[in-house]
Amino acid sequence: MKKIAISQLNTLFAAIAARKALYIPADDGAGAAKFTLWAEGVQLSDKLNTVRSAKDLFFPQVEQLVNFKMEGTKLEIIENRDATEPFVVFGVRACDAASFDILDRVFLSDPVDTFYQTRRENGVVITLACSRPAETCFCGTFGIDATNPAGDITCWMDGENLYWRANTEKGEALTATLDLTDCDGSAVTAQQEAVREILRKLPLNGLDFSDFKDQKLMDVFNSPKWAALSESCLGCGTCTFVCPTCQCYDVQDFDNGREVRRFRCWDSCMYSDFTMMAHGTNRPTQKERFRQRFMHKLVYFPNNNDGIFGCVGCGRCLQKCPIHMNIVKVAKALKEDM
Amino acid sequence: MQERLKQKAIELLQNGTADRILGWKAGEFFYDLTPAVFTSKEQIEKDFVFNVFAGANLSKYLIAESRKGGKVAAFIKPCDSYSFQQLLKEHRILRDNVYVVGVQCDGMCDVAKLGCEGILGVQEDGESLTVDTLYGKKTVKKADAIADRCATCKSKKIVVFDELIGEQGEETEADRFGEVAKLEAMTPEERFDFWRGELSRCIRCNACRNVCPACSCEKCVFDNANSGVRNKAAADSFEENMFHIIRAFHVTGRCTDCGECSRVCPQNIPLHLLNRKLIKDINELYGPYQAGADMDTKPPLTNFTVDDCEPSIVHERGGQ
Amino acid sequence: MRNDPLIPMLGVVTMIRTDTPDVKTFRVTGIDGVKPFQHIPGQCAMLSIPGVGEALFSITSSPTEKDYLDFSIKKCGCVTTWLHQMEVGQQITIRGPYGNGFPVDTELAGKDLLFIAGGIGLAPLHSVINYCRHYRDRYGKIDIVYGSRSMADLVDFPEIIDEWCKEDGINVHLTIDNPQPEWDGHVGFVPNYVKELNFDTSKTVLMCGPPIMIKFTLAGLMELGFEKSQVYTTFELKMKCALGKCGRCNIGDKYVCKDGPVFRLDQMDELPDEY
Amino acid sequence: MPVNEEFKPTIVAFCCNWCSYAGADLSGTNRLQYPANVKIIRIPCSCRLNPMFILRAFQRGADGVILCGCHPGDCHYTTGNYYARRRMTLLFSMLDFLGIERERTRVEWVSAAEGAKFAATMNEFSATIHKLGPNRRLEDLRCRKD
Repeated sequence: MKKIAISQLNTLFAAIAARKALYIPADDGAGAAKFTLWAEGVQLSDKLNTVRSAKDLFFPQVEQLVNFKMEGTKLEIIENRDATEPFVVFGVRACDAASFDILDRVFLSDPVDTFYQTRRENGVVITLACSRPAETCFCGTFGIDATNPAGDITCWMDGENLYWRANTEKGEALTATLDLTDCDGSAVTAQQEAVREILRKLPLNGLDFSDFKDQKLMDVFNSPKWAALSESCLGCGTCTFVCPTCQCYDVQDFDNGREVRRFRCWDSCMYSDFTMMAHGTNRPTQKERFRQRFMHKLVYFPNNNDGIFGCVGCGRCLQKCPIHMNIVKVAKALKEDM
Repeated sequence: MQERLKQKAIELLQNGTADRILGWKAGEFFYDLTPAVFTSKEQIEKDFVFNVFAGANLSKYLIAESRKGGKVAAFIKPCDSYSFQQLLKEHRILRDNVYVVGVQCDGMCDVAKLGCEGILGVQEDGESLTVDTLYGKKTVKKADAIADRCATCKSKKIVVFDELIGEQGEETEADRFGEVAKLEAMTPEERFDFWRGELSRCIRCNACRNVCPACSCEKCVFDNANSGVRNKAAADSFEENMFHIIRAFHVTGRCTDCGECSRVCPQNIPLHLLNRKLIKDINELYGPYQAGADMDTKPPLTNFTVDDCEPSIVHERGGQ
Repeated sequence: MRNDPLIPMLGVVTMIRTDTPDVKTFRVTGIDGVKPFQHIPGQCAMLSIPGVGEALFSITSSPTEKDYLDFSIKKCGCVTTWLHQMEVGQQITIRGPYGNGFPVDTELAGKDLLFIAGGIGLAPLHSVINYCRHYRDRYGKIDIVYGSRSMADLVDFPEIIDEWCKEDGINVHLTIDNPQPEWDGHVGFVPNYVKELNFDTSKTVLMCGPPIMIKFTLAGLMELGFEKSQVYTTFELKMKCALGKCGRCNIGDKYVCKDGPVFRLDQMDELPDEY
Repeated sequence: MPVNEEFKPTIVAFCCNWCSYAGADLSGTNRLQYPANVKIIRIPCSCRLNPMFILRAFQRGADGVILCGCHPGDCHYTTGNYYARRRMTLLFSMLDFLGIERERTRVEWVSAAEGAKFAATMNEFSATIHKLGPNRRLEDLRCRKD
């Protein structure tokens, strides 16, 4: 365990940023936290978490894939993927750190998505343990310890110090370049105990999804609850886009008159044209689209991935859904019938 | 108030006035109400809620609800009633299938304005809210937690209803255009920087569009592959600008200024300012007009006079 | 730079054959004239025209064709309309092969096979049929039931008449929906025809066609005493990546692009009815 | 914004079929000069101009966009240009509100007989845009030529 005084935080950021691009949660124009490229003057946000999750840095909303030039019948493929430089992201919470396991299972499974893979290899994740969880937090449901997050390096922060523990080779390598003081783990242990006390008092503590594992896929799918749950869904993509584990994407072409740029961008299963084909769509109403999102997180994904749910309990959808419908309400309603 | 609404809902179901009730359903916390349809007394008793966080405008749901057969009763607040009447004017809601219960409103609160972390519960007592949190209790004056859009409420008048709960109100004198005027006073460079800062946060989740009662197209131009402008994400800052310019323009003269767009924006972009700018322009250039205020007045963009100002007025009057 | 599966390679269209008023068959090779990749019957490939879009098509030619890939494509959307307007020599992009394909060397080996196709549904089965014809000794009797709206809509009509019908051990049963003066064959819908033909239930069925045909034909097969586990079908949903990642073709815990497009009907019973 | 000596502004002129397009024609047959970088797009009536057209012109490289229609009262369809006038006023006002230079957009009424006015308008508009410099606030970087 190592430490550095909070007053030295900017020196630490400057030392990291001297070698690699550093992203830290900083307040944006609306006062919400956002992973921001650190430069002198960028202050660490005191918000619990960012609105957009850390997935943005590994799987950006828009990503250039390839260019094409077309002349008559001739076609040319021009590889021009966005350059990815080595970077460090500081202040990732335990939930977002756990979301990388889920994204890895999608993008790093065969065939490997090299765009994501490159960013994963280039990125060093420094997590920050939570000290003031919110009422919307439920990472404990998925066995995530908010006081001991994963990542290449784990940090804890109290009023005086930032405590630092490297977990991986990548983390060790970064640590070796920094000027940190050795220390014992007693302050961290004390903080962890205090925070665990708060975590036990969270209103969503005790929320249990394990019932879904014993259910037949078709029983959940055919639940009569879906109609009422989805009734007021606006069909917007807020939940999808703030979700650290949603990874559906669309591939689109943009023709600027001289060349065609093929890019991919986030997509949402909540959108009406997500599965639209020339002859129609197989999910014609919002009920089917809404059901798809939650079935995927609660049933389909675990079925294919050793029982791991496609949710990390970050609570972003609880905060941001315009009509306050979310995975907690859905799971609770469905469980009434189990 | 909540009890009066509940009783009314049950009464309307029982006396056969309505088959379904459109209202708000309790959530996990005090503040996360979900619009919901109730069909039984039991459901209403268990889940129906009306409190200072019942901000969602229910009128847009009535486009679909009024077509589902049977009759639906909906609780409509003053600002919602403007949206409702505007939708009636555009023939989007089947009026005969809707029973409107007008509900007077003292302004809704914005949970972010409570300034509390780890909210466990909120108690409403008179003019203050007592917030119980993981990190202690806090008392907040309701007036301090009121949503921005309600602080500049245009009208407490319920413009269309079948019956009323609470008093009928009047149009207010609130200054809705102060923020717009502040922006108008800036230089174009400053305005450009301001809007770039705001719009660059947009994640194109479409929440503003999908919640907007004026955005009721069956197929939005931005979803239409044949429109040439379909996009799912802003791949360039131009597309961020275009989406919001066109969206604001498409609701010009139809936007009732309900403020839902800004309420639902996950990135807190003050989208209502674009709409208010257009409302302000319409009022100044073509005479006062309030969308949804009545069924008869011609909307400004489907109307004209031969003496209308020329577009060059934008150059002549400068920033305004 | 890494080679990403989303980045396609160039292909060139070397032949275009008009099969029916709305179906054309396109022969594609790499720009070096070599077949772009090997495949299993029933597998698909992503074809794209930059600026228009990318779409998934089943490969119609048999893997035993050494030099090219064929695609029989019906004109119905943006990409297919563009393809139909294209001329020989046009370069396009191609990536693949995708999907599981039919289990031609395992579960189907040694079996009597019954192919049932409707309209453009012949496209994915065409590859299997020609594969089986090439390795004729590996399979038992082959029956082919093929129906379409009219005579003009039968895809590959010359090949069917001149080659398949003349081959020993292959019985071809053609049908069209409505009578036509120049047609002396069977008239009627595929499901009824299958019932009339009263097939022996020892056969393994490979079926592809419009959903409504599948539904009624399946009911007919059940009546004849077939089990769902004897019936294979192939179908498509909207796809963007074809790699099992973009999430579009997900039904239940399966991805059609990766776990499909070929499913045995008893497996499909465990999936939501969202196709 | 620095004025580039080499900068030749691209102007998109949407012209009503009945008046302004004929006016442009007349200016051509009268051999009046106006910049070659004025690209004329003929529309059936000034009222046909969808605001999206203006934005897409800027996206794809226009530095200024001008709408030319029949004089108020002279619309071939009686009232089309009155509606266009309101729409463009509000659209231009909003673009201005967003900080887009208000000089980049303009409406002029040009009749079929006003060939000289058409040429003069284009010359003057082009000079204004030239002074203003290239469009940077409403351009799409993916469409930039350099």
